[in-house]
Formats: sequence, C-alpha cells, structure tokens
Amino acid sequence: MPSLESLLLPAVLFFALGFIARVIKSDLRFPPDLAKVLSIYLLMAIGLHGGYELAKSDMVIALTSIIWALVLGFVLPIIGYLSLVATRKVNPMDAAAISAHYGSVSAGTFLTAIAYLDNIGVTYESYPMIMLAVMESPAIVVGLLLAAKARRSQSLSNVPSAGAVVPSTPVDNTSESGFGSLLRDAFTNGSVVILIGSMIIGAISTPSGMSKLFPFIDDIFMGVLCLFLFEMGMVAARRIGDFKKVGLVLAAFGIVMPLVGGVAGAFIGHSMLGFSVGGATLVAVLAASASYIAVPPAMRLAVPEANPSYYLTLSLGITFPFNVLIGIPLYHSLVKMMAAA
Amino acid sequence: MPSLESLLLPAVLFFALGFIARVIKSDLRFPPDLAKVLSIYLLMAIGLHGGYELAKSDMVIALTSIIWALVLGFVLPIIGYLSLVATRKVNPMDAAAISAHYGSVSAGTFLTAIAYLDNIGVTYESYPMIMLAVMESPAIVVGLLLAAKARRSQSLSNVPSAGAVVPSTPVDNTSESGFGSLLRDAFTNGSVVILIGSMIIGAISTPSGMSKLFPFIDDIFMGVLCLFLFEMGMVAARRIGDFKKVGLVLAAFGIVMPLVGGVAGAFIGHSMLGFSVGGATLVAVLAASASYIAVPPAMRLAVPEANPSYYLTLSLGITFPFNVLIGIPLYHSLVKMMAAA
Amino acid sequence: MPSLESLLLPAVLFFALGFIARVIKSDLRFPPDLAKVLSIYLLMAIGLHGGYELAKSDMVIALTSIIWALVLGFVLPIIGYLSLVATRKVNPMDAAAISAHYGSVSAGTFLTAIAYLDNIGVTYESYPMIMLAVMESPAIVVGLLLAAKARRSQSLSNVPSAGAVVPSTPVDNTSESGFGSLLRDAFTNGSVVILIGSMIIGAISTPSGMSKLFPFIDDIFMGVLCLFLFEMGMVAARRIGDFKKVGLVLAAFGIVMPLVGGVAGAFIGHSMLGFSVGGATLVAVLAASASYIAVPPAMRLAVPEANPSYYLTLSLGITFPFNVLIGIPLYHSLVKMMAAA
Amino acid sequence: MITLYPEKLLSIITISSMEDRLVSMFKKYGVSGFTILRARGEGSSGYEADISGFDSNILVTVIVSEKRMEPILESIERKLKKGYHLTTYISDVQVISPDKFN
Amino acid sequence: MITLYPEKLLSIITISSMEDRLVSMFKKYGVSGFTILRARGEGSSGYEADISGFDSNILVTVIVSEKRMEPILESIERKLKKGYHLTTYISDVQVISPDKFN
Amino acid sequence: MITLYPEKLLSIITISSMEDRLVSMFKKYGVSGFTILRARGEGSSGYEADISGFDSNILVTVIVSEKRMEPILESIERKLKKGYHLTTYISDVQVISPDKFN
Ligand SMILES: Nc1ncnc2c1ncn2[C@@H]1O[C@H](COP(=O)(O)O)[C@@H](O)[C@H]1O
Ligand SMILES: Nc1ncnc2c1ncn2[C@@H]1O[C@H](COP(=O)(O)O)[C@@H](O)[C@H]1O
Ligand SMILES: Nc1ncnc2c1ncn2[C@@H]1O[C@H](COP(=O)(O)O)[C@@H](O)[C@H]1O
Ligand code: NA
Ligand code: NA
Ligand code: NA
Repeated sequence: MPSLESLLLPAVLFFALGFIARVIKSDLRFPPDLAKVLSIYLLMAIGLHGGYELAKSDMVIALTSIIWALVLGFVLPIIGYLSLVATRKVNPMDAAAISAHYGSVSAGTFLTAIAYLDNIGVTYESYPMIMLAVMESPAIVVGLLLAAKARRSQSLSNVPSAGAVVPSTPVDNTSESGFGSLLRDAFTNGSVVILIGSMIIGAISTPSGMSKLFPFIDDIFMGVLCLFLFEMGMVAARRIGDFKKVGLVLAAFGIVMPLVGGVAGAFIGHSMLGFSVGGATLVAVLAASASYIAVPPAMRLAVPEANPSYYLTLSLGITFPFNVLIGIPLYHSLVKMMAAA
Repeated sequence: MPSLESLLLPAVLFFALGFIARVIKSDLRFPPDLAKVLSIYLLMAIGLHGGYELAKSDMVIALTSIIWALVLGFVLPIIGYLSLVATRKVNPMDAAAISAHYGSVSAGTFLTAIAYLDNIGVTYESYPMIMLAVMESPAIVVGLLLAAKARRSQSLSNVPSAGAVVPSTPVDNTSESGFGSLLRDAFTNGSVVILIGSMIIGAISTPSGMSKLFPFIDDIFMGVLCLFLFEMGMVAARRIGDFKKVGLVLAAFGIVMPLVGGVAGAFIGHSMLGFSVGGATLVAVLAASASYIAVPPAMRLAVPEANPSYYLTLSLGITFPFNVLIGIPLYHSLVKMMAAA
Repeated sequence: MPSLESLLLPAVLFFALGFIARVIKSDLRFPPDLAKVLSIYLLMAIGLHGGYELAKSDMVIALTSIIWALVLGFVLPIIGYLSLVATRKVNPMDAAAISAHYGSVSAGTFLTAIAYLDNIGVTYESYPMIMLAVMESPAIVVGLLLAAKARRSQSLSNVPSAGAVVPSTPVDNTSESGFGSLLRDAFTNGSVVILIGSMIIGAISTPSGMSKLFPFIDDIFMGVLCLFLFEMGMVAARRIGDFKKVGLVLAAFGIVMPLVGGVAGAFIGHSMLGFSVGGATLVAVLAASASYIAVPPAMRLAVPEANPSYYLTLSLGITFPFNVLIGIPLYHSLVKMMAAA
Repeated sequence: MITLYPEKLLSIITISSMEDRLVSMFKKYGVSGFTILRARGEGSSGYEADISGFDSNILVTVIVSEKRMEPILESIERKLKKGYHLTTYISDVQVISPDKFN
Repeated sequence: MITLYPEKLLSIITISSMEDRLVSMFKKYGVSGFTILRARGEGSSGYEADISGFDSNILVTVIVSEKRMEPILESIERKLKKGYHLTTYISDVQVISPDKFN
Repeated sequence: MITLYPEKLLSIITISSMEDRLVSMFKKYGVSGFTILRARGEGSSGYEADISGFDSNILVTVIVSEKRMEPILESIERKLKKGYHLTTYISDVQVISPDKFN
C-alpha cells in the first residue's frame, strides 16, 4: 500500500512527530527564525537543482508547462471561490481570501512529494520546478480581483462608516488602494525571488562553480527537509485547534479542494504535458497544495476584511497535513492508473 | 595520558575557546537562538542514529538499561540532597533544586564523550542512548518530591503571609499546585520529545529513507558539536563568575557529586549491564553529568523559592567544564581498570 | 575575460541576486541573526583550514607576513585620511572613521577571492589567512589616534558645551575616555577571537579529530558562502541608497582607495613576500578590502562625532560590491602581469 | 478630533517559562489580549541572557480596564509571595477603541 | 537639574506585514523617527506566533509631539475601519531634547 | 485593594554596541536592575536594521525612583553632547513593591 510507505518516510514521520508534540502539549518550541532559514535553504537548493537541469531541457516544453501553470493558478481559485460562495457558510471576502490559497502552491508539500518519489525510486522531469515558481503568485492576483468584486457589491454598507473620516485630512491611499503595488508585491515575493534567482544561477553558473555547491544542496537536503516538516507539524497542530471555529463544511472544503486540484493537475501533467508518472504526480501535488507562506500575508494586506483564522486553518491545519499524509500517495496512484489506462 | 588527548579534541578545544573568549572579555556573542538550533540538531542526529542501531539490538538488554537508568535517576538526587543538607550551607529548597540536576543528564557532556571515544577508536553499545533519553525526566520528579517535603516542614512560617491574600478572590491554582501538570511537563519536555521521537523514527524508517539522512546526521555532526561547545564554553565562563556567591563547599559539591555519579555509573555499566569499556564509560558519563537544559526551567517553575544562581553555577559553571575537561578521560580510565581487574 | 568568469561564480551571482532583490523592492528579508551565524561558520571554517595548513608551514615566512600585514594596517588608513582631508569634503572626524575601515579587511571579500581562485584552479599559500586575522584590528587603533588628533584641534569649540555639565556629579569616564579599553576591544573583537582561536585549534588538534571536521568545513562551505553573499548583496543595496548623501567625491574614494590598496597589496604579496600568483592576489584583496564588521561598531563607540552613513555607505555600498564584482579579477590580472614581467 | 479613552497598561518582566501560567491567568480574568516581547536583563536574581532554551526573559504587556486590574494584581502578588520573580509596573494609556479592551 | 519636556508616545501592535505601510504613513506625517520591536500575542484575531515568514506581530513606537498626533490617529482610524488590526495606545512621556521630536 | 507606588520608567533607544556602557553607568548610579529588548528603527542617523553583528538597536528600560534619576539623566546628557545617539524618554509608572527599585 503506497500510503504506508509514504508514512514511513523520515520527512513524513518528522511532520507527525511535530504534530504529536503539540497534541501532547510538549513545551517544545523551535526558535522563531528557524523555519524561515530552513525554507530559504530549501528554496535555494531546489532552485539551483532545477535551474541546472532546466538548462539542459527543452524550452518548448518549459514554456508549455508555464502556460499550464498559469491556467491552474487562475482557474483553481475561481472554482474554489464559486464553491465556497455556494456553501453560504462564509462571506464573499473570506471566500476570495481562502480560494487564493488554493491556486497557489506549497513548497513544503512539493518537497515532500519529491522525497516520496526519490524514496520509491520514481524519476520525474524538472519542469514542475518552474511550475512551482510560476504558480506562487498568479492566484494572489485572482484573489485580489475576487475580493475587489465582493467589496464593490458590499460597498453600500461601507460608505456611511467611511463618511466618519474627517474629509479635510489628506487621503492616505499610500498603498492600500494601489492595486499596482499589490501586484508588484505578488511577483517580487521573497520565495519567488529565491526560487527564480536560484534557478537562473543554477542555469548560468560554470559547471566547476556548481560542483562545489552540490554537497551543500544535496547531502544535507533531506535532513533540512525533516527539520522543516518537524516544525510545520507543530504549526499545523496549532492551527487545527481552530477547527471548531471553521466548521465542518469549511473543513470539508480543505480536503475536497485539494482532491479537485489533484485530479486536474494529474490530468494536465499526464495528458496535456505528457510527463512521466513522477512528473505528473508532481503537477498533481502542485495543483492540490495550498500556499501558507506567500498568500496569507498578501491576503492580510489586501483583504483585511477576511478572517485569517479561516484561511490559515484550512491551508496549514487541514490541507497541508492531508496532502503530506494521504494526498501524495493518492495522486501518485491516480497518475499510475492514468498511465496504465 | 588520556586527559591530554581529550584536551586536543577539536570539540573540547572549542569549549576552551569559548571559555577563554569570556575570560578575556571579548565582545563575541552568539545569536540568542543558535544554541537552541544546534541542540535540536544534535538531539535529532543522535536520536536517529541510536534508534537505527537499537532496532537491531536486544530488547532484554534495552529494558534492563532502562531500569538501571531509572534507578540512577531516582537514587542520585537523593544522595545529592542528603549530602547538601548535611553541609548546612544551603536550605532544603536549594538542596532539592540542586540535586535534581544531578539525577538528570547533560546531552552536551554525553556527546563530547562520544567524540572522545570515537577519536581514540573505542566502540560502544547503543543502549546508553536510551538511558540518556530515560534519565532526562525522573530526577525532576524526585526534585519536586524533595521540595514538597522541605516546603511542608517550612510551612508554619508561610501561613501568615499567605493569610494576607484576600480570601474572596478565586484561588488561582491554575497550575502551580498541580503536581500532575508538573509531572506531565517533565515527560513531555522538548528534549525528550526530540530524542525519543527521533529514536522511533530511526527505528521504523525505511532503510532507503534513512540512507538519505546519513550525510546530514553524520558528516556535519562534529562541526555542529564544536559550535555548540564553543557557545557552551562562553555560557560556562559567565556562570563560573558567580563562583563566589556559591561558596567553596557548594563548589566542591559540583566536583564530588559527578565523581560519585561517575563511579556509580561505571559500576552499573560494567558490572550490572556488562557493557564494553566504551559503553560503560558512557553510562558513567550519564550518571556523572548534570542537566542544564531540562531541569533548570522545571525547578524555576516548581521550586521558585530556590535560588537559580546556585544550581546554574554548579551545573553549568562547575560540573559541565569539569566533566568535559577532566571527567570523561577519568571515567574512561576507571572503566578500563574495572575491565582489567 | 577574467571579469566575466568571476561574475558567473555562484557566490558572486548570489551577491548580485541579493542586490537585485532590493532594487526591485522584493519583500525578501533574511532573519536578523542569519548573517551572524553564517559569518561565525565562515570564520571558523577558514580558521581551521588555515591553522591546519600553517602548522606545516615556514614560521619565518609566517612572521614576515605578519609584519607586512601590520605595515598595511597602519599605513593604508593614514593614506586614506590624508586623501580625504585633502578633498575638503568631510571633516577630520569623518575622515578618521572612514579611513580606519580601509586599513582593516573584509572576510567576505577574501572568501569570495578564494572561491574565485578555486574555481579557476589557481593555488595559493596559507599565509594570507594569518594576514586576514592580523589586519582586522590595527587600523582601528590608527583610526582612534587620527580621531584623537582631530578632536584635539577641534577642542576649542567643544569646551563651552562641556561646561554645561554640572561639575559636582561624578565624572563618568566609565570607558569613553579609556583609550586602553578601546585598544583591548580592538584585539578581543569577536571575529578575531573566532579566526585566531580556530587557527590554533586547526594547528594543534589531533589529525583524527580534524578529519571528522573536514566534511563540515569543506563540503558545505561554498553553499554557506553563497547564502552569506546573498544577504550581503541585500545589505549593500540598502546602503548604496545613501549614495546621494555621500556625494560623488566620497563615492569615488570608495573605488580609488581599494585600487590603491590593491596595487600596494599586489606589490607586497608578489615582490616582498614572494608569494605565488594566487597568494599575492589574496594579499592584494586584503589590502583593497574595507571592513564592515569589526570597524563600524568600534568607530561608533570611539568616534561618535563621525557620521555612520558615510563609512557604512562607502564600505558596504561601494567598496564591497566593487571588489566582489570587479576588483578581484582585476587584482588577479595585475599580479599575473607582475609575475610575467 | 479623535476621542481618546483611558485604560491601564500592565507590564510584567519575568523568565520565559512563566509564560504559560501568566497567559492562563490573564484568560481566567478575562483580558481581551496580550503581547509578549523577548527580553534579557538583570535584577535581584542576577543576569538573564536571551539564550532561548537556557534562560531568557519576556516582557508581557496587557492593556486592561482599571476595573479588571485588581484581581490580576492580586494574583501577581500571590505569585510573588510564592517566590516567583515578576517585575511588574502599570502605566496610564489612552486608546481609540475602548470596547476592544473590556 | 535637567529640564524635561512633554511628548506623546504612540504604540501600535500589528502584524509584521503592515510595517511598510505604517512607516510610509509616519513619514508622510513628518515624524522624526520610529522604533520597531518583534512581538507575538493574542487578541480578537487569535494567536500570533513570532515565526518569521509565517505570522509575527510587531510593536511600533513613535515619539511625537501632541500637535502632530492628530492626523496620524485619523489615519489609524481609517485603517481600522478598513478591517486592519492595529492595537493602538498613547502615553505621556518626558524627553530631554524636545527639538529631536518636532 | 493592592497599594501602588509611583516610580519612573526610563527608556533609551540606541545602537547595541552602547549596551556595555549603559549597563556600567546604571550600576554606578545604583539602579536595581534593567531590561533590554532588541529593536530596529529610524531616526536622525538613518535606518538601523536588526542584523546582529552589523547594526542593531536596543531598547533599554530601567525602573528607578525619582531621586536616583537625576545623575543618570546628567550622564545621558553628557553622552549626547559627545555625539552618541540616545533617544531617551521617561514615563510615570506604578509598582507593587517599591523597595525592589530603591
Ligand atoms: N529596576 C528594574 N528596571 C527594569 N527592569 C528590571 C528592574 N529590576 C528587574 N528588572 C527585570 O526583571 C527581571 C527579573 O528581576 P528580579 O526579579 O529582580 O530578578 C530582570 O532580569 C530584569 O529584566
Ligand atoms: N488587551 C491587549 N493587551 C495587549 N496587547 C493586545 C491586546 N489586545 C490585542 N493585543 C495585541 O494586538 C494584536 C492584535 O490584536 P487584535 O487586533 O485584537 O487581533 C494581538 O496579537 C496582541 O499582540
Ligand atoms: N521619534 C522617534 N520615535 C521613536 N523612536 C525614535 C524616534 N527617533 C529616533 N528613534 C529611535 O532612536 C534610534 C536612534 O535615533 P537617532 O538618534 O535619531 O539617530 C532610531 O534608530 C530609532 O530606533
Ligand atoms: Na494549488
Ligand atoms: Na547525572
Ligand atoms: Na584593506
């Protein structure tokens, strides 16, 4: 059974350990900056690797991958938004903020999938790595557009309270109203800069320069991933504590939406892009995963009306553990079935 | 001479360097979170290794080791407490808090001993690793019991001051009086969770998963240990500055108590558990070492009447340097003599 | 062209990436302690290596290197000070503080030069490593002396304001006036302690102890250097933003002064010390580089009248990028020309 | 002109392992929130570095209405009597939205 | 005897991603400087850890003369109405060099 | 009803390398303790990040009785005249145990 094999991967076990540590109320805490350092390392390592491989790859497939990544990034949040609004359990602003997370991606989930495939000896293309970089941001833009639309329809109720503002003071639209600046933020996001920057460096560096880097980006990679997932397990357990606030319908969305994404991604990876089983599994994982690094702060700034508990609990507390523990082997089986068909 | 050999080990030299840096009043400071990160790594690495080895070991010996670890953890603090009370230099609350440290263990000392044995090519069993995990907590419980006993005998003087509390306010025994919660704290302690969790992961992971982790937990281990001991040298030097506050009798306790523990541990490791010279040396080191991570915060919470300067100076400023510089080669010689006899 | 080869080194590319990240206003931030941790590692690694090599080296050459390092450390700030005062663009206090930076060294630049030489397969002696350690501090002393001289000539204007101090209060010359304590600070500086301490440890450790350390100090070295330069690129870009405050003449000093130092260093390395092309290039880089770790805080304390914007912008914003991107290959070519002549 | 309302700001400096107890005490007495900052310092019990995992201080601040303050102070006083170190001070502040803190 | 002058100390607790906006608002209204501290805490929007890159609070403090305060408070109130979380309080302080803050 | 006693809270924002000097000054003037927090900020001398080892601010706070304050403020003023940057402010606080701070 693939699921058990996935569970016995050290990276997944450390995720579980972090989760359990919180459940048994251990006083274990990681220093506040450790997760950030680990994720800088992970993005740098995967970017350098990806860039190094991509330099030898087919640019036409690379471009096609980018286009499909954009399609996923734009379409998934819209599906999510419409489903959420249909449930009538959240208001449109919350729906916009939540669904933006599902159009973006989780590098932690992606890396766990890579560890999973490596462990069972399945190879994969390097194109999904560009898709990872490409998919970070577009969903933020879609989220903003959906929120703007929702805000317009609510605007009647907001006018009176805004009227309380003394009109003689200078209007400080420093950046709140600046859609352009939010757009720029989305694409100059720190994770995107590390990932794309490292990919370019991996692609253009001299081979002798790269060879000096490989021990750093290869040998300790799995250990760093384990530490990162250890901490993420603690974070997820803290977030899942808000499960009750979120309610059953929303919680179900946190499992159904990745399944929808996973099927879409598997189809695109396998049928549209013609990737191997490993590569298509990675595309499925990208589509299924929800962002918890880039999108939450963007939504806090751009959609302050939305309740952060909702999107953080869904993305970190439900979808992330689901994907790491169950989703990855599931999407892999699905792609294997597609390939066999 | 073994002692010199021990001193020329990089790990020990870095400890000395840290110590000297403080003595010459260098402005060298490590970032506040570095020691924590390094110790998370060290516990994880040693746990994974230990678990991996243990999975192949004899469960009867493992259980016997655990029982002897418990015996040491319970008996050593009682010996410590009785000796301290006999000196009449500290009050019973301080005696309870100090002696709890000596029933627990110092992972930093244990790892230095491993580096020492590795360096001179002496092999050892993996059972002492479980003993390390087992011995973290029981002494905390003994410390609490001793303090509760001491508090009861002092209670007459406390009643009046407690009477000053306005009786109509709700009694806030949130957790102070909760002996159960302190007990739970002792066993869900962060270090214990990392160590036992990593041992289990090391034992149940697939071999191919573990093989990806070995470069991380092996290759950089010694370097990380050096950095950790570098910082600990600075911490020890800062603590030994309080030497005068502590007084000569207490300072002597900080050297005699590890010798007592070392002899007891050597005897148990060699004669009771039948370990090799390396393994018995490690048991001696466990018994001789005093906790400076798990026990101090536990005592601060549970025995607030005790003066932290006493136990921190003894454990970090005296016993830790003594064991690293002199104790380890000494216990090793002792075990060799026992083995030769 | 050597310059391009240098630019395609991963370490240099990451420096550029950090720089660009700030220019495009990315929200990328490294945790505040990461740079410190990375530089502790880099100093430790280079010190251990250097000490290990030095133990096998010629002590006469080592001593001669130290003497030439002292000469550079004392003479370069004086040249800098006189040039700056001659420009009449800064007051003497600023001139003293700025020029102290140029007599000291930048370990980051030195390590980039090592990466550069390694990449193109050029070997070098280990003596420049001691020069790196030796040159950290003397320039601080020269800076203090120059500032004291400048302060004396300005003292007439200061007396009245000092007269406002109520004379009956105890004079608190805790350490401000203590030239001795500043001197001690200069030589017990954290970087110097790590570097010299690690060199000694590298020299006296047992070979078997050192062999356990090599994976740590070798394998991940280049990766850590890349991360460090990534952050330094961001810092440099932030500092170069103050370019306008500094003015064109001062900015030019930030490029001319390293060229002067580079020529002096190349001459000393090649002709006076008789080093190989690699070794002489490293001496040139030492002389050309400006401190940004040890000297700025020393100047803040000792020369509070000087404007930190000036020396930080020059050292971090102009000279450091100049050396990393252009200087290193330039000094290398220069030494090659000398060697060919 | 923005109207301001008076509230109290309670600050407590103590070792980081006291955090959980203080937080549950606050919750018991119904404060609306709290903020925690890492600190180091020196006092009657010697120097506390900010080495996480060894010893480290925290500065806990709570904005609270005067009427909720009394039981909190009493609880702090009880803890002080038990031997805990809690450097405590109160200051007057003004806030924009007083309902937030009640 | 050192003369002291009255000023206001404005403190704002919010999520770290608000930093850039607050800083540019301060600059717009001409404050002489500001100080930022890392914080974590709990309030109406739940617990904020101080995990950098995930969620983290900041405590922003500004010393400002009373006359400059009003437009800043109005700007904060506008942000609060938009849904941003800004726990804000003001206290009276005394300074040595009042020209520094004007 | 808990009795509260008035004290002064002195706060100083400066670069971290000033720490040792401030601490020895405090000790000289007999303060009972102090607390230090890491900070970053901007003022007349430009932006200070909190990159440890490069540049970083600290916020130093001392609770001190009014009578001990004067020589400390004079010492700060002397430092300001020498060119050091010390953003200093004082506020009124109330404490539970006044003997602790005397
Ligand atoms: N007078 C004071 N001013 C500011 N902080 C203090 C003062 N006294 C104590 N503290 C802080 O409170 C902590 C505990 O102090 P104590 O309870 O005196 O051991 C110290 O580590 C300091 O951080
Ligand atoms: N009563 C309070 N006292 C101190 N800090 C508070 C209080 N309420 C909220 N905060 C801080 O402000 C942040 C945001 O609070 P809120 O806007 O209520 O979600 C919290 O994370 C706390 O750090
Ligand atoms: N008006 C202000 N409000 C709050 N903090 C300030 C203010 N002015 C200066 N600071 C802080 O004091 C530090 C030094 O300021 P300065 O002495 O003006 O260069 C700055 O980096 C800020 O952290
Ligand atoms: Na997705
Ligand atoms: Na022990
Ligand atoms: Na130089």
